[in-house]
Amino acid sequence: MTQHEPLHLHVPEPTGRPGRHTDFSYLRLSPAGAVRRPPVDTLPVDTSDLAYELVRVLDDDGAAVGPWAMQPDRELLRKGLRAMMKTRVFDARMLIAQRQKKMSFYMQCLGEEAIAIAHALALDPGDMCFPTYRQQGLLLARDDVDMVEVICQLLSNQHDPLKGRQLPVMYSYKRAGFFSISGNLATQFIQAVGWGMASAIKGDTRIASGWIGDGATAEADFHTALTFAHVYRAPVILNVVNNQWAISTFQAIAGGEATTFAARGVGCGIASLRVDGNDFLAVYAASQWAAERARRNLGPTLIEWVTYRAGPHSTSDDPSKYRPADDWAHFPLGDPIARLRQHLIAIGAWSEGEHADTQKQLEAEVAAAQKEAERYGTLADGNMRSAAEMFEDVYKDMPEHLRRQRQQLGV
Amino acid sequence: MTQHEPLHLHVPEPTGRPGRHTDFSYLRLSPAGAVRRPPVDTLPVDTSDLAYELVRVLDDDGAAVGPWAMQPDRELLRKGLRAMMKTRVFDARMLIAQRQKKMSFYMQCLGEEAIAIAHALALDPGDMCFPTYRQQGLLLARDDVDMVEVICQLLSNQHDPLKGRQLPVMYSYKRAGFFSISGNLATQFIQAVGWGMASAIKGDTRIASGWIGDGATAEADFHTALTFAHVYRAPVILNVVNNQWAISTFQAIAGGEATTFAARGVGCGIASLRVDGNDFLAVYAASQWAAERARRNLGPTLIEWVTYRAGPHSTSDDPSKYRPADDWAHFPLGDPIARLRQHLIAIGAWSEGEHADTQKQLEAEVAAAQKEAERYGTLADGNMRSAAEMFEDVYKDMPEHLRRQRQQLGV
Amino acid sequence: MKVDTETSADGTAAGTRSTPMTMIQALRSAMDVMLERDPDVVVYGQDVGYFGGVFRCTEGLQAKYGKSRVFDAPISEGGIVGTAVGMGAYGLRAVVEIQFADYFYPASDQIVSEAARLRYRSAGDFTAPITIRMPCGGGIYGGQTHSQSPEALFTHVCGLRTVMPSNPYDAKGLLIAAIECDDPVIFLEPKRLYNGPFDGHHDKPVVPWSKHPLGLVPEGHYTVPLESAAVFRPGSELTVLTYGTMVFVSEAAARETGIDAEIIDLRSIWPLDLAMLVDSVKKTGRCVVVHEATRTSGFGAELTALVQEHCFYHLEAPVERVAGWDTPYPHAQEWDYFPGPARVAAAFKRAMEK
Amino acid sequence: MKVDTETSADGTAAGTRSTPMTMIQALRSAMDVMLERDPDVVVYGQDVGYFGGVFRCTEGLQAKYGKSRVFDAPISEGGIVGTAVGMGAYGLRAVVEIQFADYFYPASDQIVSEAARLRYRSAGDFTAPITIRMPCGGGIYGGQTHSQSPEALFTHVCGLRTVMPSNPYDAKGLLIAAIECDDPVIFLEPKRLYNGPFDGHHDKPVVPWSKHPLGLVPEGHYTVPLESAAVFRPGSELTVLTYGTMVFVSEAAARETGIDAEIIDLRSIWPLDLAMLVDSVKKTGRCVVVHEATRTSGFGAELTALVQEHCFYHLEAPVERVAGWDTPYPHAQEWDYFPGPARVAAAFKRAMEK
Ligand SMILES: Cc1ncc(C[n+]2csc(CCOP(=O)(O)OP(=O)(O)O)c2C)c(N)n1
Ligand SMILES: Cc1ncc(C[n+]2csc(CCOP(=O)(O)OP(=O)(O)O)c2C)c(N)n1
Ligand SMILES: [Mg+2]
Ligand SMILES: [Mg+2]
Repeated sequence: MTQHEPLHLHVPEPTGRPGRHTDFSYLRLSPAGAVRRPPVDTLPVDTSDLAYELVRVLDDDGAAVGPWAMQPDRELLRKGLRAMMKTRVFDARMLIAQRQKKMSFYMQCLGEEAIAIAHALALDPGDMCFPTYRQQGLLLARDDVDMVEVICQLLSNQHDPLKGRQLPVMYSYKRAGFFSISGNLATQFIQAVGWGMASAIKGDTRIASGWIGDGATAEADFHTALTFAHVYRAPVILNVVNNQWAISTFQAIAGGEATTFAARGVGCGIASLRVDGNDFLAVYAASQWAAERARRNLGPTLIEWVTYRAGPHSTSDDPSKYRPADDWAHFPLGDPIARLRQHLIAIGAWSEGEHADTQKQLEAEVAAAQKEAERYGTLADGNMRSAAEMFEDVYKDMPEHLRRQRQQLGV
Repeated sequence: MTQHEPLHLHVPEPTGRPGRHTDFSYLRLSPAGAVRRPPVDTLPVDTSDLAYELVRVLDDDGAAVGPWAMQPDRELLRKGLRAMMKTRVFDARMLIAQRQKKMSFYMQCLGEEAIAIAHALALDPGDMCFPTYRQQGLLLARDDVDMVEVICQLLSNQHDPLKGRQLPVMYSYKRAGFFSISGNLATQFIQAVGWGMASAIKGDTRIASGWIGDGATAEADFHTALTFAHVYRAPVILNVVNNQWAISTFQAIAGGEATTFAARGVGCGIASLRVDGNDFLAVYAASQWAAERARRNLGPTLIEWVTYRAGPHSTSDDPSKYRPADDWAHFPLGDPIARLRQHLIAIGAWSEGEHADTQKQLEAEVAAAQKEAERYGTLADGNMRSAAEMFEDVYKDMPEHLRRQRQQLGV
Repeated sequence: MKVDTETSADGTAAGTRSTPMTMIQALRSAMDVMLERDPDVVVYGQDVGYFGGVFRCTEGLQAKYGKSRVFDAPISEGGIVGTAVGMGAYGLRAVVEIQFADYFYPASDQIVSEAARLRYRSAGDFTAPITIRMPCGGGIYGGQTHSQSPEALFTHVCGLRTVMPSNPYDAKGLLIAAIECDDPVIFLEPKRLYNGPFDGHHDKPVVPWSKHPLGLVPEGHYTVPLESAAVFRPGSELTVLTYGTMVFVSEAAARETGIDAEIIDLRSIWPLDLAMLVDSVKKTGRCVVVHEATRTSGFGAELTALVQEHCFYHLEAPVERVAGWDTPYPHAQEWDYFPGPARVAAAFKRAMEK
Repeated sequence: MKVDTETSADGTAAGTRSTPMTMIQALRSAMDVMLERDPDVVVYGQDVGYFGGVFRCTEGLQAKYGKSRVFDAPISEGGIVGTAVGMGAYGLRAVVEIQFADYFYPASDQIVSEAARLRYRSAGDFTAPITIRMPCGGGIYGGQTHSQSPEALFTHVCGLRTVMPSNPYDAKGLLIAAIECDDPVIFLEPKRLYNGPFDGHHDKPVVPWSKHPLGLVPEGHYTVPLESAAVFRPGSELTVLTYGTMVFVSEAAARETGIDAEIIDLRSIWPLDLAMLVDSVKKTGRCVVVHEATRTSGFGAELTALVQEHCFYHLEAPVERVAGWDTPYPHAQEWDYFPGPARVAAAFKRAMEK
């Protein structure tokens, strides 16, 4: 028996903290265009390299390069840019409304807009997303979702489609392929797999898309989703948004140190990609690849989207307590809106003027929607759904004991 | 939008079923001696190949070959063979006792003896195992565990150290480094990590060894254990015993199709090996390698032990309902006892005669222990711990309500 | 006879033949009927596919309906319920098995935070019409992890329905009602009753269901409505509120004490048939609540509270509770733990004395 | 004054200075004291390390005791409790935080099947002396997943201790007692009380703890013993059994109705101080049970059952329960859900009328 040194506990730390810059070299990057694009019927085990590389299309000059550069049509790209800008404008206004106490809470997706929006545009009607609270882009990318109604949810007012029951941002839009958001992390990831299994059981052609954050991958339902998706070859895209942070904890606390979240997929027998989440073209191409695999019954794909949570976790958070204040400015993958704009201008599909006009127009659009929504009430003015509705929808039909309780409340 | 074929659900099936032989080519094997042995300070990500290969030492002729052949001393090997034989004899007798209703239930480890026993011999005193119900070898490999007492637990009698509270086989032996077995699958795997973290926190040199079956890897605690072990670089060995079956379901239902359980470790950033579990020398060598990594603070190692559950799941199970009756006879990795015996005879450290004598002696030893144990009662004769003890150990000190209940029972 | 009066309002069982069935057969028949009638019904869980379940409740169903309707699942209760919720969102009705009720805990987040809350939080946009079957209860030397009765935990979770049949007839009718129900239903099966009514006298030979009138089960479709209790044994001196195995134990206690107890089998534990309970207690003025689960914060606490709230001025004596002790279910001392006829009889006597 | 009488028998607090503290500060002080005194104490959970917890309860502790004593954990409640059980088996005392009580469900298997059962199933060979802290309760517009009070579920699990303080003094003394206790303790912290006593009048300005006598907390080591309740307000007409936030709501109701209610703060929910409860109800003959958790199978059911069992012949009126409605905790209608002073007052009046 050899003598050993005393053991000690390793507790991972980010390289940067307030007052000390982050050294982003911990992020393994690949040059734009450098990563291969296998056929969609590749074997999961053969995606092993892709789980450690980084699929990128847009290079530093805004050119689309390499095997994942698929040249989606210009209208789609313009639509995507507009939706990203709309989302950012929307977030900014809602943050102000929250500070004005018109709503109790808000969560923005600043810096992560490309992921949800390019992904939404790569899906088909009827597909179902199981999002987290940071995929408002899935809704705002669509023309069939009324922004006024969305804001009414945030304001918990008379027209809140969720009857005031949910925290702001916990939307539910079945008709827009957007599953009801849960406050409990990760639960939707395995539900997405179940939805995909159901589609396969019924011989349907619709697919599911599940979402989770880097931090929440430590929850059981992440593992469960990978296991069930693999076992039954479910038609599902398993999206992991690695924005480097989970409230105050760095992605290494979730298990990102010296490995990737995509690598977990490969281990479970799932085709996996690691993709630049701030590169609209890469997101669109990878989402299409995964959707095609699912729809051709080739099974699930796990995609780790590498991005950065540019803002606070939520309106209850103050990131200056745990990370450098200007961290995002140094993040090597940049700003998704700036990058797509640069590309579109480079290919002559956009201009600085059009950008400024669009920005103005979107600001007006969001302001108008907010104004209309506020007519139906805000949390501050107490103009909300009646207390009697509190007792509905617990069950399909209200049991006697809830009737009695409603009566007792006198509503 | 292209037209797609209807989706369908993939439900994995074993190649064999009652009346139809198993095609074991689904098991990827490597020749003995073919797999490299990296230094113990290898990076987890660099063990990726090892998670798909199969570490083997004993070749078909019983020779120890390749980089993992470490020539442990002959006494240790003889001890190992004897312990394996003892375990098999013990299991056989306890099965009979169960059929005689002297105990309510039993679980054998037929065909898997090498794993627990070689592993136990590779650990140091003070290390702590967190076993499943199929690692009785960890106890029977030790000289300091009284077989009579072990049998008293099985018989739920007066001398049952667990006071009759636990199903047979759910032992607890803190002083022998054997954690209390839980009826709930997988829970011990993360507890092992916690124990290892505690050892690291205290600057100790003792390590933990957690155990789980292929089927139970689908439970949350498997994932949780990998995550925490990786994040904190816990000094723990994470053993996955892939005996191909989980009650009636084949390992593909647990997620073994077209991947390995070892590969899950690599994805999580954990050094991982896939090892022939029926090869005593391979088990010993791999266990030593992993123990050394843990003790040198290099972090966890996941080992998938490939073996075969030769008997029924438990005394409540009838495997002829779901798999070919003679499946084990065709399992390509053979019988661990026969293989070590062949090796020891080949190197002149054992003989047929010695084998027969040992067998007889062990049978007598177990029979004598059983006889003594039965003097303290069996489940059938109702000679058991008093009902009053039922109220103890719920809390450290008995609260008033339990005192009242004990009184009500009148004991 | 009870069977006839229980036939559901839509009368679909009328005209179908009745056959003697064990509870296992009755449950299998319920799933068979529903798989046949509704293409959106799927059945899965650990060992339920090829093998037909460790208690054989799904035997033959995979062969009959194919692997995409009846299949084996990984050992992950959380995954089983989580996928069922997702399937519910799609439009299927999943009927899943938790191998033993003792193993539902890894699924508790999906049950409590998801299945139970989905309709409410989405204001009806999504629902989880799932049925979660779990064998429960002791009496088979299963030790502390094969004997639990966790029903009380589910009754504290709004949005769930919790059901426990005590006989084959109710088992089939309630399981069909559960599968057809648009709310998530926790369906607890007292495994000690799978093969015959069990009155708690473990040392006496077991009577099979074929010898009991409630073992006669219609072959076709019928329901026993949720939220309806049954008077299992009418009586005038004392009301017993119970369910599952303890229905028969209570009957034995009534027989042995000669006390004319009215035994009410809740069948639906929550939401429940309060009117029947209250009427009975008002009539008898005495009440004993009996369950196998541990006593503290067991469902007996809620029943006791409800009775004293609704019948306070009719009660002649405190409501008595008979329950499992507040310890884990021990293995060897199983029959000291199990609240058998003697303990129930003693409570009857206490309730009558006062 | 209450603070003095509560000082633990060993008198360690005697002589140490008292300071005004919020409940957050008091909890932090308890952990600080125990990290200092006992090298086997470790503290971890989501965001509790560098950042100091989303409610700041562990602020500064990592800097003081180092990263191997106070650290951040992955977002896995099951892993947090599972490692704590393993650490307990090694010999440490882990104090872990579940960020919101609403998120304990993924840890329920480790809590119920492991921590609570380990001593019993191993006949004392291994134990799990862990403390699981969880902020609970509503009143902060947290919606249905940041407002739950799941205490009743824990009380049904034998082997667990469940505790809920209502003020800084008790919070520190109880947390130290919990950490020193060799049993697993669920330590619920009513987050609405973190910064000041809250009487349910959400439209009135909040009074800080510095203005309340129970906000005066000794700096050193002391304990408030487990299983001991406190008479929060003596009275003669009616007994109120309650804990956490509802202590202050009940006090407001007493003030506003003028009913001389004796308010008992359970502090230890289970196992509890039954004698104090029973004595009070026998004295007043009337009882109202108040909690924020949903009503059905809430801990109020057990309290009601205990009271009617032990005080039946002293009760002049049925025990009244005031609780959260049996719905999820809604976001916008939070104050219609919260059982505020008006609802409690109405119950007082009902109890007095009969
Ligand atoms: C089960 C559960 N545990 C804890 C929380 C509290 N919580 C809310 S968000 C969050 C961080 C999630 O981080 P990540 O998954 O990386 O997503 P991101 O916020 O970065 O998008 C935590 C811990 C929760 N909502 N649910
Ligand atoms: C949480 C939980 N779910 C289900 C079971 C029932 N069960 C006991 S053993 C077993 C199969 C385990 O298979 P595996 O992990 O491969 O171990 P093996 O029996 O092959 O050694 C099952 C499903 C359980 N004990 N605990
Ligand atoms: Mg994140
Ligand atoms: Mg197995």
